[in-house]
Amino acid sequence: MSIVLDNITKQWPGTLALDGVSIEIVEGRVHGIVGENGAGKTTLVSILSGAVQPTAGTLNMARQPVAFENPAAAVANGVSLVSQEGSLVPHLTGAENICLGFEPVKSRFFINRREVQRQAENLAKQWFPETMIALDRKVDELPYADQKVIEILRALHSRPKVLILDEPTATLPAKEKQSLWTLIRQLSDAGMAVVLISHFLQEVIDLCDEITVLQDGRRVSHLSNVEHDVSERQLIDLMLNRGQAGNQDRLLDGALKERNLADGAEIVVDIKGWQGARFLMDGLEVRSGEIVGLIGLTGSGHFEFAQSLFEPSLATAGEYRFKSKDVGRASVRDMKRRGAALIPDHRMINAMIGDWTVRENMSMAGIQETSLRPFGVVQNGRERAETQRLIKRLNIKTSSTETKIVELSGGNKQKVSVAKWQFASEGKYKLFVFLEPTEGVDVGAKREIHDLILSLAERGAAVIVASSDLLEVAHVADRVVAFRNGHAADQIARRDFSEAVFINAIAGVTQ
Amino acid sequence: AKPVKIGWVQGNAAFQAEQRTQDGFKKYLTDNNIDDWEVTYLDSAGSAEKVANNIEDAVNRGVDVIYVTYADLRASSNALKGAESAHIPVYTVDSGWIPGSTADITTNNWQMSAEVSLSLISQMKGKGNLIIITTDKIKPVRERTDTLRAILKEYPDIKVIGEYNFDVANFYQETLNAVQDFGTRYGEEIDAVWTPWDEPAQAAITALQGAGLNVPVSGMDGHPEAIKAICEPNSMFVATGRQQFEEWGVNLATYAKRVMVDGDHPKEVTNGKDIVYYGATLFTKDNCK
Amino acid sequence: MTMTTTIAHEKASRPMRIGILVQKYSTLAVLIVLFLAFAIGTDRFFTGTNLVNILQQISMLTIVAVGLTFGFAAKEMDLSVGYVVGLAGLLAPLLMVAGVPIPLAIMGALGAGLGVGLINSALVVGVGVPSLIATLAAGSILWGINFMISGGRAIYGGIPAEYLALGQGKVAGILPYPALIMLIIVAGSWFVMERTTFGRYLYAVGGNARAAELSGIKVRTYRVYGLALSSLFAAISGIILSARLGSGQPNGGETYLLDGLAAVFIGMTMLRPGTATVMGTFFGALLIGIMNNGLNLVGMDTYVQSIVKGIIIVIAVSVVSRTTKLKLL
Amino acid sequence: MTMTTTIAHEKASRPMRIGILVQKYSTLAVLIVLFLAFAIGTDRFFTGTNLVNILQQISMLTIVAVGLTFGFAAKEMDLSVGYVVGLAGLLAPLLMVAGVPIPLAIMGALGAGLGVGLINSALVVGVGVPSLIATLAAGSILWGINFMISGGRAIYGGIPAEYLALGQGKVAGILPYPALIMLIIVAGSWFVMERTTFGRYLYAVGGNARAAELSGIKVRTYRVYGLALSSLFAAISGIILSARLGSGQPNGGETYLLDGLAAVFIGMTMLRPGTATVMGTFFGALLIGIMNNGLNLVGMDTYVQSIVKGIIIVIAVSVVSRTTKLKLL
Ligand SMILES: Nc1ncnc2c1ncn2[C@@H]1O[C@H](COP(=O)(O)OP(=O)(O)OP(=O)(O)O)[C@@H](O)[C@H]1O
Ligand SMILES: Nc1ncnc2c1ncn2[C@@H]1O[C@H](COP(=O)(O)OP(=O)(O)OP(=O)(O)O)[C@@H](O)[C@H]1O
Ligand SMILES: [Mg+2]
Ligand SMILES: [Mg+2]
Repeated sequence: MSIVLDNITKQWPGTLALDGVSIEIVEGRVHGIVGENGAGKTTLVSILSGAVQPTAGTLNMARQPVAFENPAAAVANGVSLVSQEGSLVPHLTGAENICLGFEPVKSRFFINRREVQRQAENLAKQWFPETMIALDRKVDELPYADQKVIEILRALHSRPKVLILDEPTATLPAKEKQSLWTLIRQLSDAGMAVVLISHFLQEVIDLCDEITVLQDGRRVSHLSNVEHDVSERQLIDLMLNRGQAGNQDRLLDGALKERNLADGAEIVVDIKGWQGARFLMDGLEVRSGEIVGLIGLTGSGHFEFAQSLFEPSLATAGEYRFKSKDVGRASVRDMKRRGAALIPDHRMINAMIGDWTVRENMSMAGIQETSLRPFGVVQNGRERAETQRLIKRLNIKTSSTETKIVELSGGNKQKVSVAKWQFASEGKYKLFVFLEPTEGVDVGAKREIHDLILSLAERGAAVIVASSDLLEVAHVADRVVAFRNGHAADQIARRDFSEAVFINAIAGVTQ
Repeated sequence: AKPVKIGWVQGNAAFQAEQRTQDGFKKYLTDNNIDDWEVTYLDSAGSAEKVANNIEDAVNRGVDVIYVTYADLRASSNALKGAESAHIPVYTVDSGWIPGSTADITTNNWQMSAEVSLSLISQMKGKGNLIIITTDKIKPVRERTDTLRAILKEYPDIKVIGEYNFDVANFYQETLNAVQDFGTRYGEEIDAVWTPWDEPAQAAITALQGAGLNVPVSGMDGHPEAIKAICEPNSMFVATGRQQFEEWGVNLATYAKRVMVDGDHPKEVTNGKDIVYYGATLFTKDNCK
Repeated sequence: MTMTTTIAHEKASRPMRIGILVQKYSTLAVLIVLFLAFAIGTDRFFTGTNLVNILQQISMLTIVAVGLTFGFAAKEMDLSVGYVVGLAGLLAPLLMVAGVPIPLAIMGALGAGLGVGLINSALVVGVGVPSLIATLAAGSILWGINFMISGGRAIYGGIPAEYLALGQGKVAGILPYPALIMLIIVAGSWFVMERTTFGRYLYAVGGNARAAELSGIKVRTYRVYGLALSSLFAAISGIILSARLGSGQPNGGETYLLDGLAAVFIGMTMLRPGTATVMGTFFGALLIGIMNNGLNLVGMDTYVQSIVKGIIIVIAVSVVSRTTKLKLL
Repeated sequence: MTMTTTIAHEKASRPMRIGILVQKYSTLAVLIVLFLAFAIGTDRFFTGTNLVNILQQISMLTIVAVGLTFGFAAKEMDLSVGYVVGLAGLLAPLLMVAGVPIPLAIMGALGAGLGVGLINSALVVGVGVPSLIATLAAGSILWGINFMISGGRAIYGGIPAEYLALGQGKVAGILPYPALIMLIIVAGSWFVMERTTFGRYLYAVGGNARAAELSGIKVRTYRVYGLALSSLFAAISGIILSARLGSGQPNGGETYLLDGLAAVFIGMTMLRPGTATVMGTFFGALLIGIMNNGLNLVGMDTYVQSIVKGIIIVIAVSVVSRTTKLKLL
């Protein structure tokens, strides 16, 4: 049995996420989908799994047109999705989540609890024999990786004919990742169709029988019989090849020039034995004007470390001197006052207030600067003018200062998140910590954000960039620290930057 | 004498009548040098169900006598069965007698309302426009209102131009607002306002004053504040009925003493009567000297 | 390094387990301490009659609160339950006084309750009005209806003895019917919520609506169930109330909303912190009932009782709150 | 691609803008329609005296509701306000009867209200008890205290005339003091919430506590402010209430909780859907006040009024709900 998505188009308010994409999912084969952030991968599989309805185009199953009005319909037709964001019911146990919607019952209504546990354990034993997960614990008490495994088991529980995995390995530790690779091979050997979305290109090449490359919502190429002769380089070329635009974003081995740092620049961040629940950094110095990239697999601690530079309470031991002064257990507020700024990841969760306007979000951290003391009366005119200035400075695309932030695209939201720290505070902040600075941001905006990061450094700030986008780190960073399993393992100088070096550094020796 | 244990179930502790009955009861104890009685007050906050629960708990607690004041006993018939089988006498005030309770002390509300209502009607000289403020939620108040309506049948020249039925929990504010709105609606056309007890009467007067009106208002209960208001020169408060709340408290105490200390039969202390009626005396400006 | 991570994890788990125990049972511990204190403090408390009495006294409240629990499980809050209690408690007596046979009168009252629940859910699930507003407005409407159909008066007389037995009779002379009905409802609801797919799906909808949807659960339907059951249970409670009081009271159920919410909230601090569970709610109602009864028996003044009750609730909930981040809505 | 985005955006924006207009003003439209209907339906409605009356009638409710708005802005719900109204409304008269000078008595009552707010916030922000539970328990405690300090009786007599003037006097013989105080409080609160950094930060804490924290805002402090102001405003309302009633009533404020919530909820459907704003709350209270007054003037029966009010609220909110996903808590 095969599923054909024919000429699928998806128009979101403001974004054309898919533009006439066709793909065919065939039983017994692993179908890889690759593309940059925002290329439309998730949207495509959301349509395939009934979670999103296409604007145009058809789905055919065994040559018959079908419509999946909701995920239930897709599941009933044998299509199961392991979604990118993760969706488990927090207060149910692992076993209960695995069987959710398909509980084994006694006399129709009554859940056979022993059977739930047994089925879940059997599935776990069958597909992840190496992994021990307490399936009788509530999932919100389990580590993130275990939760991901449970999600995969849940998708398998309904014995689907098509299994869709949207970036399943991003958050998996090595052992589970190995098991998942084995699993994918076994499933396709057993005749199941598997759709795999992943940013680990070598993994895609190794596992997939065919690969579809998406770019800006369009299918730009399709490799129908992937043998091992396809190289990562070729795949990257296919993903990034957009004619004129964007070429300079590519990672060119050996062609990187070191930027000159001013001699004797001030040491902004000075760290020794800095340790938290999930990271350990033996020592790091970051000078004014310098950009340090942090890379690692998800869960390897580089994000937590970066965050702890702004939120020192996340660390449990070690020494952190900021502009030569000991930080101790300073609060976020103190760090802000001393001149540190954070542009967090998941901006809608950590940085923005969804139903506020661009102006209100932009002035959130600096509004007191344009207000009348002592009562803090907001001067609307000054607030608006300053917002206007930053909109121009950062080239933010918004119809006005009064547009709601949710109506902006990801990239423009992200620019607001950066602009927030320049609101009437130009030059005040000496350290900028970026987490996933271009999460869900399109290519054009991505470049502008990169330029912004560079300009911050040029104007004398120390910058930390923690990102899972290796190309991005290569582009902006002066040097890179790679994290493995919580530990700052390697430092890589700019002249040694290459994707192979990066991947080796974050994955350790290939297992 | 052995100390008497009393469970006192209050219909709604916030009623002033409740307080005055307690005052009478306490005065009796002081006057008779009784200081070892153990009284537990259980408020039912206006809920018929809580009255039943409180009676049950009092029975379980093993009190000697139960008082129920200003509640509606008819929702507690089952709880009273418990008291009866535990041989605990239940004396009630203004709560309606039903089988299972020993005796109820109450004002004859029909008589009281008849006197007060007629007094107001005579102030109106038997004609004009009347506003009625009342509530359906309290039994004695319904009796008072029904009496008024019965009397009005004989006064075809009196027209009821407005009625407001308030929620007991918020009676003061609601009366104030309603009378204010009647003032807006009818202005000088209003000739008198009838209210079911003294505090709504005060509220009505405040609203009428605000609207610049001066019309007779009646209340009932005869609380000291009302008596004082009636006796103020030029006040709109013209009539109330004085009930003998303190006297009832004395009665409750006497009954308990006679039964528990003197060993009289519970029925004997009311001369075998189920309902002990007290008359209310009409109080108007004429009584002020 | 994988080692380190794992070890750190193992280490974390022991205090976590104790934490979980504290979470699950601190409110329960307060309940038990209270029970023992009363049993020791007053000899009338720990007697068969009194314990049965407590069960009877909490029965109506518990049934309403269990209904609210269904709503909470689906993340909907029903502020109209008190007035539904009143409606059903008036309708059944009114119908019987009008000559309708008992079973039909009961069906009528239950039907009215269910009807309210369905209208609420049409507004909430269909139109998208937040349940807090829809049920607040429904409460205002029902209050008016209750007083209109009763003329503000309690409905007395003409209620058949068989009906009254429902609220006043006892099984084998020991267990009052209201308590029996409550126990059956609690047990049944517990079973449905914990042991059937229905309950599992209701919890899933409240726990993570998107996950539920991806698992093929009809989210909207289950939100309707939550609100409908909440009203239906309030109607059951109203019927028992009118049988127990031997009369239909137009404002009979008004106190059940706040007390019912208190029971659910207290329950949400135990067993599965942050989740409304049937057993949690039952223990919450039991805590309220034991406080009311015990403090009455001790002979504590109503006003002091109210203060003491507030303090006990704060203490009970504080223990959990220090260890868990509770989100009630 | 940027082009496409922009164009698609422009396209989307027209129906969206209308949508926003509908969102912002549908409840307001209902208010205006109602106003016109009453003005045309009854000639006594649209007169200076009556409009002033309406302002006076809603003044205590509005002040409580504005207080609740501060709490809601910080995402905290205060269920104890009704009892704080009662507490302040008793304390001020009690103190004055005991011979304390008026300003000190007022300060005492305000201080007590603020104290309650601070205790609530110690429990909520310090210990982590959810505000719904902490303030529910606080309500129970305060109820007991109110009845204890008053002995259950209303405090009459011995209240100085100057104090009574606060509730019963008029400025220039036209505008009653309660209405004046309310207007000042509404204007002041509006200014603080919309035009100062304080308000901005409070909204930020309620809008997204994590984002606020990472922007250097003292989240915990602002949650304390929200709860403290909510109690303080309830105390102000209680003082005016006792001056207006000429007495301290132990259960004087109990109805303000539900009515206040209704005002806030209705307000949350306008201006900025999903956010409690001072102006929204004021319009919500005004809607309630106009309904009460207008229906009284039309001569509608109390019970029917309650039904009609519920229906009007549902209609007003339904319009917004169809276009916006409202989350109240
Ligand atoms: N619910 C939505 N509403 C509006 N736009 C959306 C929505 N979901 C996705 N988009 C937009 O559609 C485009 C495609 O997004 P999609 O999530 O499919 O990308 P992706 O290839 O999965 O990216 P990633 O690699 O980051 O997961 C993006 O521009 C995104 O911003
Ligand atoms: N409510 C909305 N109104 C108008 N446009 C919207 C709305 N929601 C999303 N969009 C459009 O959809 C696109 C992507 O939005 P989306 O929220 O998915 O961004 P994102 O890149 O995933 O960012 P984030 O990571 O912050 O969620 C944007 O171009 C935006 O203009
Ligand atoms: Mg994706
Ligand atoms: Mg996104």
